[in-house]
Amino acid sequence: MRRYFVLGLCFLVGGFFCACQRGAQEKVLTLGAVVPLSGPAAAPGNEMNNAVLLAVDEWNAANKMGGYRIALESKDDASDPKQAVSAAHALMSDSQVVAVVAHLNSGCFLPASKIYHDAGVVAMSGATTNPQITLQGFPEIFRICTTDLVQGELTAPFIQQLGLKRIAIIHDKTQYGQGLAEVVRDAGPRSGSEILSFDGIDIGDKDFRALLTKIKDAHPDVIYFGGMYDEAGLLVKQMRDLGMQQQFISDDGAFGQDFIDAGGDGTEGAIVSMVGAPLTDLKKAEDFMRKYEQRFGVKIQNYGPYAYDVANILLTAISSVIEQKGVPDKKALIEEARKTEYDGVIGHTSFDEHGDTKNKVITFYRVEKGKFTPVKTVSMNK
Amino acid sequence: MNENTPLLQIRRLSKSFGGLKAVDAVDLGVQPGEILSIIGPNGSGKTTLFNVISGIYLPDEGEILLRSPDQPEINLVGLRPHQVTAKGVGRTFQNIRLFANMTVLENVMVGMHCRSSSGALGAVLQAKSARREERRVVQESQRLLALFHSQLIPVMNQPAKALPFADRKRLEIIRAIASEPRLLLLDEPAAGMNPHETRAFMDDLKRLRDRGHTLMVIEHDMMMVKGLSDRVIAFDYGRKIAEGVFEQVRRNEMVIEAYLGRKHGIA
Amino acid sequence: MDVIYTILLVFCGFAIIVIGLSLQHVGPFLVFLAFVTAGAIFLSRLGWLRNFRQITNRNPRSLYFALALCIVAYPFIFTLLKSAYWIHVAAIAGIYACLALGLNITVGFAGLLDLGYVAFYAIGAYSSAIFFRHYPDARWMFWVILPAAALLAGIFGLLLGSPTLRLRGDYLAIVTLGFGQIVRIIATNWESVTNGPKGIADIPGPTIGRYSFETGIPVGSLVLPRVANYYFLIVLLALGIGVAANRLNHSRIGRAWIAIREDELAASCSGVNVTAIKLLAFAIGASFAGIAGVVYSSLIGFVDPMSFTFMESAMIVCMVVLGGMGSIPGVIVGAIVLAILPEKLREFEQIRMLLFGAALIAMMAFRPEGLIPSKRREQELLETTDE
Amino acid sequence: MSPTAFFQQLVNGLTLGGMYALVALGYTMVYGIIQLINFAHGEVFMVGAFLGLLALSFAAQLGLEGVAFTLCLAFLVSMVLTSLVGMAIEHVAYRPLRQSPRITLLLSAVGMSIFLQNLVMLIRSRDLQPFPRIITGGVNIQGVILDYIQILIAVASLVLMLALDLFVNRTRLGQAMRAIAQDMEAAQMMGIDISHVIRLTFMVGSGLAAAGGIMSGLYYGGIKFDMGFIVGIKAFSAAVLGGIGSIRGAMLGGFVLGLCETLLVAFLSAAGVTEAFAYKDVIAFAILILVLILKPSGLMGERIVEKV
Repeated sequence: MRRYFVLGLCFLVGGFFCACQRGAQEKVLTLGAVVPLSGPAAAPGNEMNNAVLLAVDEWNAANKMGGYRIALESKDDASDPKQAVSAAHALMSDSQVVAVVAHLNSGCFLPASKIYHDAGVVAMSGATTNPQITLQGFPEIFRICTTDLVQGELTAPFIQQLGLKRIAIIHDKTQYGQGLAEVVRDAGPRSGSEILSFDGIDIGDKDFRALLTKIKDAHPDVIYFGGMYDEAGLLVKQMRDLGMQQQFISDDGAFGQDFIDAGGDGTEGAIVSMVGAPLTDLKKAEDFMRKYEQRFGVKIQNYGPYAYDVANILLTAISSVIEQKGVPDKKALIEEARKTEYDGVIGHTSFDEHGDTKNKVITFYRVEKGKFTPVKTVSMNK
Repeated sequence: MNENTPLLQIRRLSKSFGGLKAVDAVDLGVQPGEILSIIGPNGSGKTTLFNVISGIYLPDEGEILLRSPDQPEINLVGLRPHQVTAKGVGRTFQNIRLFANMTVLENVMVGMHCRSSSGALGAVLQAKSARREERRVVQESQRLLALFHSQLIPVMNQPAKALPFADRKRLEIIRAIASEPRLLLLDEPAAGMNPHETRAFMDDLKRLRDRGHTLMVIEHDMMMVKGLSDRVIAFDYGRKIAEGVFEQVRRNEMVIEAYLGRKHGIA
Repeated sequence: MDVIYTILLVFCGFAIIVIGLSLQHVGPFLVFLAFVTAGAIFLSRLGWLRNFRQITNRNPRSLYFALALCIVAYPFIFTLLKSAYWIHVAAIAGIYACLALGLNITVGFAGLLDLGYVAFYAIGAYSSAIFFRHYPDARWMFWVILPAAALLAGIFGLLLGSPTLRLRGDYLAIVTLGFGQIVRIIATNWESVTNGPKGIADIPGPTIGRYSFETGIPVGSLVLPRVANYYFLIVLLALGIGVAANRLNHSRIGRAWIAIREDELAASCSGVNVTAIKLLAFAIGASFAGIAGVVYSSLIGFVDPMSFTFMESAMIVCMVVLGGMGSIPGVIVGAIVLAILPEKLREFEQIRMLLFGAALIAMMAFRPEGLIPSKRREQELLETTDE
Repeated sequence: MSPTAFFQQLVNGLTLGGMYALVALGYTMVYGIIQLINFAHGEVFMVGAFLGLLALSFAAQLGLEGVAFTLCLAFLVSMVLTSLVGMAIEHVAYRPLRQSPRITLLLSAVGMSIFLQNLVMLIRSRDLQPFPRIITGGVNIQGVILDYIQILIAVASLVLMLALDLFVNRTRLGQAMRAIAQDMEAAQMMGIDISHVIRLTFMVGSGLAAAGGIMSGLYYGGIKFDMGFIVGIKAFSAAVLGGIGSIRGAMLGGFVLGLCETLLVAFLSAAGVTEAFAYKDVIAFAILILVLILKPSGLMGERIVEKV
């Protein structure tokens, strides 16, 4: 019996110490980040989170926030709409959260954006590409990446310029992959290409031979895949096994070392598009990538630069609000964010009336000797 | 419908498994109000006959006609077990099959399933008719539990698996009676009981007959068969080999041969 | 005196839950959790838990009264704590409670393992999403869709059940699993209706007359957040479903379910129409999931096929098993615990499913009856002798 | 569809079928003996593939040379280790529950399946793991490509299945297995160590699944922690199609299912059905449900009569 009393006492004391851990009060503002830290897209999500962390630490070190310390509150949406809404509620319940670095998946940002809107808190995404998100008319919602519409519209003429006419399209039946593939399908004929087929595969499936055999039979010039790196890698591998030497083109979901790892030698010569200018073009980008690698010991794969820019854009806007008003006023922040003119890792960012970036640039990369080499940068800017 | 019309009339009933004829062109009738015992060595097709009657197996051919109050005859062939039960044929199993984790009372209440009608909606809305019926079922079940002495009443809210062996046998019979069968098929009711229990049990079964149930009993215990049966039918190799009162059947050459083995007949 | 004890006990439990939820960081929460668990073990060693139980059993009225009070107070407390989040989580937990109650009917009562249960949930969610996609302004129709979706899901339950219920239990498990996959594949591919993988967004909240679920609830000077509407709705629905399940459990139908679970052949020979009764279990379980699906789609405002994977089914199965198959309070507690714990323990998100798998095996080996086993038999004893 | 494409699809389907058949054998053997669907069997297939990958990369680190040698080594190591995993699964998730209701066993199996999947995910990675391509190239017959790896899969699966058939029909242990399948109690009376035979059954089935897993890795070029789920369901469908409990039935069912899946979708697509490939998985489930309704005993199974 006595044993239990002692045990209980230990817990009581422990709990008391934990409660006392809260340090002295200082002026704190919180930046929220909701990205998938677990689930199928945990890898890019964690990269984004790390990039935001890097930005926050730099700002804190520079101490330019009018006496405020910046705290980062990271939440996990696990790429699941339900958890995204939960996480958004959790952040919005914390009155110190001034702005949010939002979501990787459109399926998460769509339902969660309503909650940011209700709370009047700016949410800015660096990776969601569904056009619908910014069309809801919420002034708090921004994004700095181009939409599926831009990437798809720019891909079709690029294929045409390569001298390839007959396109077979495959997509992975996800919001992202299929959305993009549909734009390419619709834009292709306008730039004079012929769409031979349009087929979906299941994520997680490994056997694409039956589908590829069918496509091979139609003799396309090029195979376009809308989807992520794992399936892209397997597809290109199995294409080569079946003796298909056609050009393989994919999207930013396949941009990253994972694609080359998964596809092996087959990826040589494959082309993928990535939103934004080539990172190595920009001095800032080089700088960022070096810092990231130093801090986290891994190389940037895909969306880190976007998250880093989002964090910097938000923090810049917050600091100028604090300069004007003395406090991080959320309402003023919306106006301030709208006026953004920022030169960052991914290039210049400014927003149109929907909150979409005006920087509508994508770059095509070719895999050469196991590395991505920029081939061409195209833009929709006037 | 005269008094001599059998309650159950089986005609040319056959059931085989692969090459084995478990029941082979059997004809038999069961008179209302009698206790008919089925005897025969192991594997002679007695239990299969019960399974065919109660709808568990579909016979290969033949018919099973049950006399019924509202219509002359119903052919039980092709009906599923619960339909057969609803028509008025209840049964027990050789190896007791109670709902072990349900209470004694609930076991009996399940037996009344086909004699009650309230559905899911009635239960959810607690309709008056459903509540009334539920009360009736509880009362009726308790009354049935008192049928064999009263030892089941005090334990009626304990799980059935907690009962001693003989009481489990009794409970299974009560569950079968709860469906108000006119014909009750009992598969070795006394198996596993000691002679003392068997004697008490025999009286219980006779009380059932007096209550108006017709009994068809598979039994190995000859003392029980003798003391209980109005009529005896002997089976061997799926065929009926003898029929009559106990003494008659016991003296039948073929029955003796079946029981003692045919070796000395051949060798 | 007992009445006061009961009410105090419930309030203490509620206070512990509220404190636990409002601890923001995982460290203090874990300490708190360990503390509470140690306390519970300590009390049970002293035999107090049994005393508590006896006291509350003697005063069901005051128990229910206190519980109701806590449930109503919950959103107010968290509004004062400025945390719409926990109200939202409670609403999600309520949805899971409905799902677990529904699955409990097929798995717990009738003993039919349904591994594709999420399909019916999806059918409910999609029927509301598809309707509002075409008629976004007919928001009051929510109240029509709710029962209609239950009916529709029930019909699908019958459709799936009728060819497969003659199968043995384990075949059934795999066929239902396949059915769950088929529903997801169809939702992904039938784009003209379901909008495919892009999902259906902007599903509006319901209205009652002038009152809209899109606005907060003003109570005096306090305004409860928007989610509180859903919280109250789902509490009412879960309550209704719980009561319905309880009444079914104690009815002729419920007894037949248990009977076929115990011994199908004997049940059949006792006059139970096995196929019909199994189908009924399937259909009723499915219709509960349909209701949960409709509320889910309005609460989240977005429906896509990826929300209805096998893991979601497995999660609901875990809730039922953890709580105790066949036990109504058990599965409700199971659902609430498994819905809230992941929110509290986000740090362990990665190993969540691993722990679920291990817990499932361990539960089956050591405590297959669940944390709060079905007290069916005891209760029945009291009730029937009273009458 | 051109003839070339048709024959190519035929080859694709047969290869797929070979893999299904290897996994289906595990289901059917366990089912034959203890009437239990080993729900975690798909995961065993996945574990086998990962252990094979581990063995291959280990061999590469040691600098072992020779394709045939390393491959045999990988198969051996993975099959042995996976059969131990199978044994462990039986020991942890099934043995303590042998007297329990069926649903308890099933749930335990589902738990084991979730556990294994997440364990491998946490230990390795969530991402696709590239599988070394140690067998490349193939023969081109009039435009139909027949990879060496496909030939290997066909040969290896046939050899393994024949070996199994011989094992079950010709050895004492095989005889014991068949005896238990017929009547467990009687077999026990005859002095057969039931536990031992059940353990062995799990081991043999798991070993075969491991072989299937490695082949799948070699063939597709990548393995992933969740690869066992869908293959498991399909292999189970194949086992049911062939007649669950029958070893030859499982082989036949595997090949039939692989062919059906590939050819049916290809024909549908050629006939102008859009998105036919997206419904590939539905075909396996449809076959499963149809077989269960129309002919539950499968193509080669025996009629099951419940003992009353």
